[in-house]
Amino acid sequence: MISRRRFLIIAGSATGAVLLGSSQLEKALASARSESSDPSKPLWGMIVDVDQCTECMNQLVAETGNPDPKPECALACDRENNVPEFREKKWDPQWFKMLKVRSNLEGSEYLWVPLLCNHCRHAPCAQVCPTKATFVREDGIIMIDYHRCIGCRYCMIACPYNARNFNFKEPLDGLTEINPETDRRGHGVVEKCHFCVHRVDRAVKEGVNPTPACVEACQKEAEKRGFEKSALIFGNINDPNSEIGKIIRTSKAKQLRPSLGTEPKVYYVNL
Amino acid sequence: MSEEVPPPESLTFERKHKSWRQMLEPVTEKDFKHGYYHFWALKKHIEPLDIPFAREIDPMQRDWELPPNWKEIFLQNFEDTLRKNRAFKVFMDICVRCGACADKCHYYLGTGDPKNMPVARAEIIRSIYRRYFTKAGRIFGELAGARDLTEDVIKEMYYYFYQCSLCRRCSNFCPYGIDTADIVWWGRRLLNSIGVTHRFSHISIEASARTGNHLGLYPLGIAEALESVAEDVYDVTGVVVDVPVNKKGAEILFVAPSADYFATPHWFACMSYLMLFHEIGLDYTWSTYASEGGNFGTFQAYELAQKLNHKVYEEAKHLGVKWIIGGECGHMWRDKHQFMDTMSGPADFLEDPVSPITGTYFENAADTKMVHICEFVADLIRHNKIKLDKSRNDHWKVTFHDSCNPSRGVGLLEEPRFVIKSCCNYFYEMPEHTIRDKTYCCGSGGGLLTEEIMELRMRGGMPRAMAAKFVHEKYGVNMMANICAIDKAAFPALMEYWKLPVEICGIDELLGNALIMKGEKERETDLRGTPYRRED
Amino acid sequence: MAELYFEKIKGDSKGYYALIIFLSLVTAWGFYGFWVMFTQGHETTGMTNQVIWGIPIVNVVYLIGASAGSLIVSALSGVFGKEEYKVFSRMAALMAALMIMGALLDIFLDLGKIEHGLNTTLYFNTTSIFSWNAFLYTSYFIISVIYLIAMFERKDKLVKGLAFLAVGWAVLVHSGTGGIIGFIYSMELWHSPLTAPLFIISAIASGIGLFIPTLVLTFKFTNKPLDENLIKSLAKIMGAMIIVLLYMFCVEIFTRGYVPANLEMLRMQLFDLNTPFPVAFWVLQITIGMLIPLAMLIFPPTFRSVTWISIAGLLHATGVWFERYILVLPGLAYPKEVFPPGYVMEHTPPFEYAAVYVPAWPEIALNIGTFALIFLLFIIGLKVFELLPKTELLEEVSE
Amino acid sequence: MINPFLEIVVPYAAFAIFIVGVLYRFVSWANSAVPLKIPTTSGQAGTLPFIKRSFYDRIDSPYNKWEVALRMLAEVFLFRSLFKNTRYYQSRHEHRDTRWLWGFAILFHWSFLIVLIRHLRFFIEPVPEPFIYVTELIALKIWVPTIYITGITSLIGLGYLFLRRLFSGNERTISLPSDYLALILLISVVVTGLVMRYIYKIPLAPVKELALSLIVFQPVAVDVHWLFILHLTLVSITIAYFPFSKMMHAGGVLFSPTRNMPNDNRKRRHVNPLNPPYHGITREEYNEMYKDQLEEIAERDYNFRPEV
Amino acid sequence: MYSTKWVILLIIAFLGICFSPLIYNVSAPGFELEMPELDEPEGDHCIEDADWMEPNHMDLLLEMRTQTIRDPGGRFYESKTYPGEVYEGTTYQCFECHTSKTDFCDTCHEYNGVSPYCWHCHNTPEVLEEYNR
Repeated sequence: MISRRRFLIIAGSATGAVLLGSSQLEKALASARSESSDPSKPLWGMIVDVDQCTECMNQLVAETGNPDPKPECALACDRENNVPEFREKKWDPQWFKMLKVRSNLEGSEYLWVPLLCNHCRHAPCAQVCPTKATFVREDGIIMIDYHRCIGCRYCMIACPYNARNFNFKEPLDGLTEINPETDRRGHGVVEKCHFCVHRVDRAVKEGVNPTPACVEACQKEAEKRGFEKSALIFGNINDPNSEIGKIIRTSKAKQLRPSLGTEPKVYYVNL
Repeated sequence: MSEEVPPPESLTFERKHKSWRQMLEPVTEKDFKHGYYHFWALKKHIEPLDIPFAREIDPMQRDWELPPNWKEIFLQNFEDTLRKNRAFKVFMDICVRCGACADKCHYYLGTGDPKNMPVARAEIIRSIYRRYFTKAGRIFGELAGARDLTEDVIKEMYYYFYQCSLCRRCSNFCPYGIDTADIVWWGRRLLNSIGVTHRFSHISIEASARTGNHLGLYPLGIAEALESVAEDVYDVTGVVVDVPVNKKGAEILFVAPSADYFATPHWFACMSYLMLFHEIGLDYTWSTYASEGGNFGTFQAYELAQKLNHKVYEEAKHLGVKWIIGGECGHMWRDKHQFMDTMSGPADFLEDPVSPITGTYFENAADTKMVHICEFVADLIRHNKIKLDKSRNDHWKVTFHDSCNPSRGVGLLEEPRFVIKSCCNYFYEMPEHTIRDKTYCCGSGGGLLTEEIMELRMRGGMPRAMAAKFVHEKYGVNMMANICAIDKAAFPALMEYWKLPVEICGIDELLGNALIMKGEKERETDLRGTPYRRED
Repeated sequence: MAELYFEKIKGDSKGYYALIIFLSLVTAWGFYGFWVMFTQGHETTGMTNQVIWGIPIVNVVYLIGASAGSLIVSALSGVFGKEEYKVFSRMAALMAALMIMGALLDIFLDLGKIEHGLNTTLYFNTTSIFSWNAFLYTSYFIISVIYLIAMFERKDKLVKGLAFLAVGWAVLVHSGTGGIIGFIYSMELWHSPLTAPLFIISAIASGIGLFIPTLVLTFKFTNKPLDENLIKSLAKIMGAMIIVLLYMFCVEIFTRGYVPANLEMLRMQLFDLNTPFPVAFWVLQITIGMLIPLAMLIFPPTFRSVTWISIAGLLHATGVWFERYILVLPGLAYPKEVFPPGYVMEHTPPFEYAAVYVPAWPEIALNIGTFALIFLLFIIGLKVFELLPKTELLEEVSE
Repeated sequence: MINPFLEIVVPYAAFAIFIVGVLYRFVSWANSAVPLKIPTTSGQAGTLPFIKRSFYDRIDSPYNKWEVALRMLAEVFLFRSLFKNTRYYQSRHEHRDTRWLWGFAILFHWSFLIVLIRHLRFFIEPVPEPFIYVTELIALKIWVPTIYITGITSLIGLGYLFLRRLFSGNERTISLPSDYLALILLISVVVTGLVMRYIYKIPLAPVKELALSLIVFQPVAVDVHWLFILHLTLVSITIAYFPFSKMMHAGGVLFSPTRNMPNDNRKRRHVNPLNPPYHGITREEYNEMYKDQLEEIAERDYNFRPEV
Repeated sequence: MYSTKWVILLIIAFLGICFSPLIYNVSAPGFELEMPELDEPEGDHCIEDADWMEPNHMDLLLEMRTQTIRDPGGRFYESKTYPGEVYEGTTYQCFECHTSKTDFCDTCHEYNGVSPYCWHCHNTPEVLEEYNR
């Protein structure tokens, strides 16, 4: 039989725990609601026009005869960020993946959809990281501090978009050329797209619009192929006058897996 | 005795924690407690032993009548000791006062007196060493833990050096092997040099130096005592055994502590020596010149120890024996094992110790040529040379007390257990930390087996008594076997004091009980006369 | 009840040393496996960017569970007033401490950057269940060590208090470990509120299951009489827990399966024979791990024998290991549905259906080495600490 | 801060005192005779072949010099005797193993040894690559701003040793100021070292240059930071104090006759170089003294048979 | 002196240990008392005062790295010694003046027996030369 005193102790501690938990929860909710939309405080995001990508990729497949070619944007990403390429696909880190998707109805056509880090507003990876090595930067970029990462890989499990890669082996083995401006990683840490953060920072300092490597490559490729516009658009979501801001505000852009409430800042149109 | 010592219920073991400055203040006769300090040596005992400045005083008196130049003599001898004994010198230097030894001393546990911690006991003399033989002590004095040699310090030494039973339990736990017993031993020798010494051991040393045994028995007395032991053997077994004494040309000389043919329960062990040697037909002899295995000189000084143990070899040479067997005794075996050969050897006139019964060569006694009775008996049992009836010891639930010296000075741990297990059905060990090398002293060794310090003895025996109480309550143990004459003398009083119905015996008594002799009658009692229960 | 005394084993027999040497060698092999992983990177393992956690994590989860089970056995006397279980309490507490240590070791050695591992203590992420667990595991280890020391020091009141604390902490630790799996909302096969309670139940069951044979063997080799009734009542607790477990599996699978979107992943886990999961689930986990032990506990002839109960315990312990395997791996092997429903992704490796994961030798070495280390330290502990009850008195009575 | 006195004179003087002092100690100990072979036998001695001796018996009660070597190694590197430490619980009259002192002592000594070995990188040039690798491994380098665990653990060990002297009653009683002094010196050395490594960083190259110049006897007064001079001075004081303090236990344990001698007393005779001659009654004198009684024994043919 | 053999052995061992660094230095090829001259960097001055940099560069790197990663504007570090001068927080910034890791970083690190592991991940002129030929 549980004594009265013991009951009080248990009940007391349970209440304490509940109060503590609820205050935490409230704080978290509050921070979620009060998202700043001040244009001068940039919140970086990206828009992917799936139609454009499909068009470009179809052309590329036709040109090369390779059913699964690596587009210029992905190559530019690899070059820019020293992302190695390995023959074993299971270990190959890809920050920018071009995936083939179709409707499940018989005879539907394939779409080519790029998948990169979605830079969620409520990033599950940052939520679960035990050391805060992964975190949401003020400008919305999800960063990984490789110096702090312990390589537990829990973030990869938590990420709903398969955006993260683990360094199973030394990246130097898979590199042919090195971009001196960015680092490489060592084996044992997790890495992913960071919107070419060095370019973003530099652009902000100079007061111009930043363009990550993939976006730059996409623009060049669009020009080369004579498209009207490029498939990838990068910019400040908070700014309603920016190109990306306008498109998002048409409400046509979709997020991936919206039901999880992660609120990615990479939007897809025509998906 | 009991009216002097407060009953066990009223003893307190409160530990006092003094500051280091207080520890440097000597304890003098003002603080001497009754039941803790020894009586002063008598002139008649120490003068024949060449101990100078013999005088008869009461330690409780203020003036100890030290010789006028006592300080020079003491320091001179101190320096001499440092030169003569590396152990002493090293132990003076390397103690770090880690305190591992502190609660290992049964006198500290029993009295709670901080000066009874082995480290503090050694500090008594170490502080003098620092003051007169190290630079730091000379310069920094008290801060370096040094103090002047005063009469009070001598009093303190006298008080505390005779509260140590030289059991070496502390040495076992010291990370540097500092042997406080060794320090105390040489410290007592230093005190002797200025005529400061106690009464008890010198009575025996003097007697032994004169007559060959501690009791001062004359040759015929010894022989007749042994004869009456043989009579008792006849009474119990109906076998007539011969007692050879001073027999020249015997193969083996047998040396036992003199208490064996004088006191109980030693007596029963002595009976079984006679029975055993008769049964296996050993060609041996007792000696009246070397009628004492024990050596109280080992409690006092190197020279005195040498004075006593020399006789064993001289007698062996005289009688022309081949080798020697030694009986059950504790400090005797420290002496025979670690001292005798160095002090009085080499024994190259003897032959290799080979058991005439089994042919076993006692390699471990190759040089000293002296074998412990337990080794000898264990070898016999191993080779099935004697018949044993374990059930004759069924009325005893036995535990074994490792005596300090055979365990920490000889390493004789398994042989006695082997013998006991071969002779008894019921054998139980005391708790792990109170046996083997961690064994506790009976509280009366090292020259402390004297009536005037009964309270100290009872307190010092407390840990051992508690261990015995544990097995008594748990297994119903009613017999504590041991292989030490002092244990046999001290334990009955200790057990009585702590109200434990546990009897004391030598393990050879158990052997004698179990030994089936040729031509013996059906035994109705064991050796000590306890009747075997009849199952009618 | 008379005060119980404990003692060490002598441990100088040949068999003892042989066992020590054998376990040391296995431990050394495990360490070598770790060393290969550490120096050459995780490419030496069977993991991929899809199946990113392998059997070391399965082992971690398993060991944490077994640890709690042991601790609860240990606390039976303190918390539930079952004084007769005091004979096991020390052994069980040591086992609990060693297992949590093994779990910490496994999780630590499986990290990609071990040299950064202690960052978990420097930086604390309040929203990360992993961060909480790093705190919970270490504190749990420390609590069980203090609990053990308190028992050695015979501080009875403290022991009792610590027993309560430790059991409470064990529940927390298990809920936390359940949270590692259950909180992950990006994977339907992991995301479940049932994980935490299921964890605690199977922890108790598997802890007892593993502890019974350990206990029986230890007592046998040290020639100590073992009260069979104690083992039997432990086994009964285990049986009850198995029944609860089976019920919870049903609840979980049916709840999940009711969602049409989940049907395919459940089909993979339960019926797709191209994957190892159906065999692990139906044969190893359910049949061998649960049903057969349960039958052995219900069937009177086997329940009478301590040997059979030990075998049942061992089988169940193995079964629970596979339960952990099923808990961790199918979720990882089933690709995340990144695109909206109605789309089919042409999966490129490794993001494919039923991603292949075959453990490589360093992982297996690490796992087996951990178990060897735990038992190595356990038998050394038996020699160094007073863990086993002194039982000569019982012999005496039986004579 | 250039200070030739503190940088050159003090370290050399201290080192000289250290070397000479330690050698003096060794020689002065060796100058004393070893009168007796007095090993403490903490296990079964070598004896009859059927009496089993376990491995521990061989260490604790060595029967030959190899076993002695083993005992000394166990004593020096594992603190074997301290490992056996027990505690007596007066209230229950009960013993338990207690290994706290052993644990922290071994933590301190090993950590400090490793720290010392790692300091070699300042004294040798060129520093071999394997040396750095191995010492970093044994010193347990962790975290990204690297931390060597051994530095911290040696401080923890010292802290425990210090605090037990303050808070344990027995310890407080037996601790002399010199005991605290040794600990305080070591603690201050370790603390200044840790401060320089982790908190207030100082340029290393001059430090190494100074260390190298000292070790190869081409002293150069180099401009080093005052914190390092403090560290160096404390180290100098410590090593100069070493031979005259209890820290000399490091060498003394090798001279301890209770540990460094085999327990084969009855097998091999130990010779006391200063053994005095025997003074006492000889057998002939004894024969004279008890002539009558001895003759009576002779008359009974040296055999006493009970009359029954 | 008694037990002379052992004592002499002990003394030799003791002296051997005490003077082992000396023995090593005397016998090792390539012993140099002073640190070899560092490669003369290009440019006028370092980010901060060079004397301060020598013992504290790792702290500065640590601080810059944290800012660069965690602060949106933190990539650019303004020198405290030379106000107004702004440097980008990448390790490669250093190599713009110190053109060789071998002759600059390693010289000092090897002399002092330090082995930082920045270069497992960060680029050095040597690696670039090897890969970007």
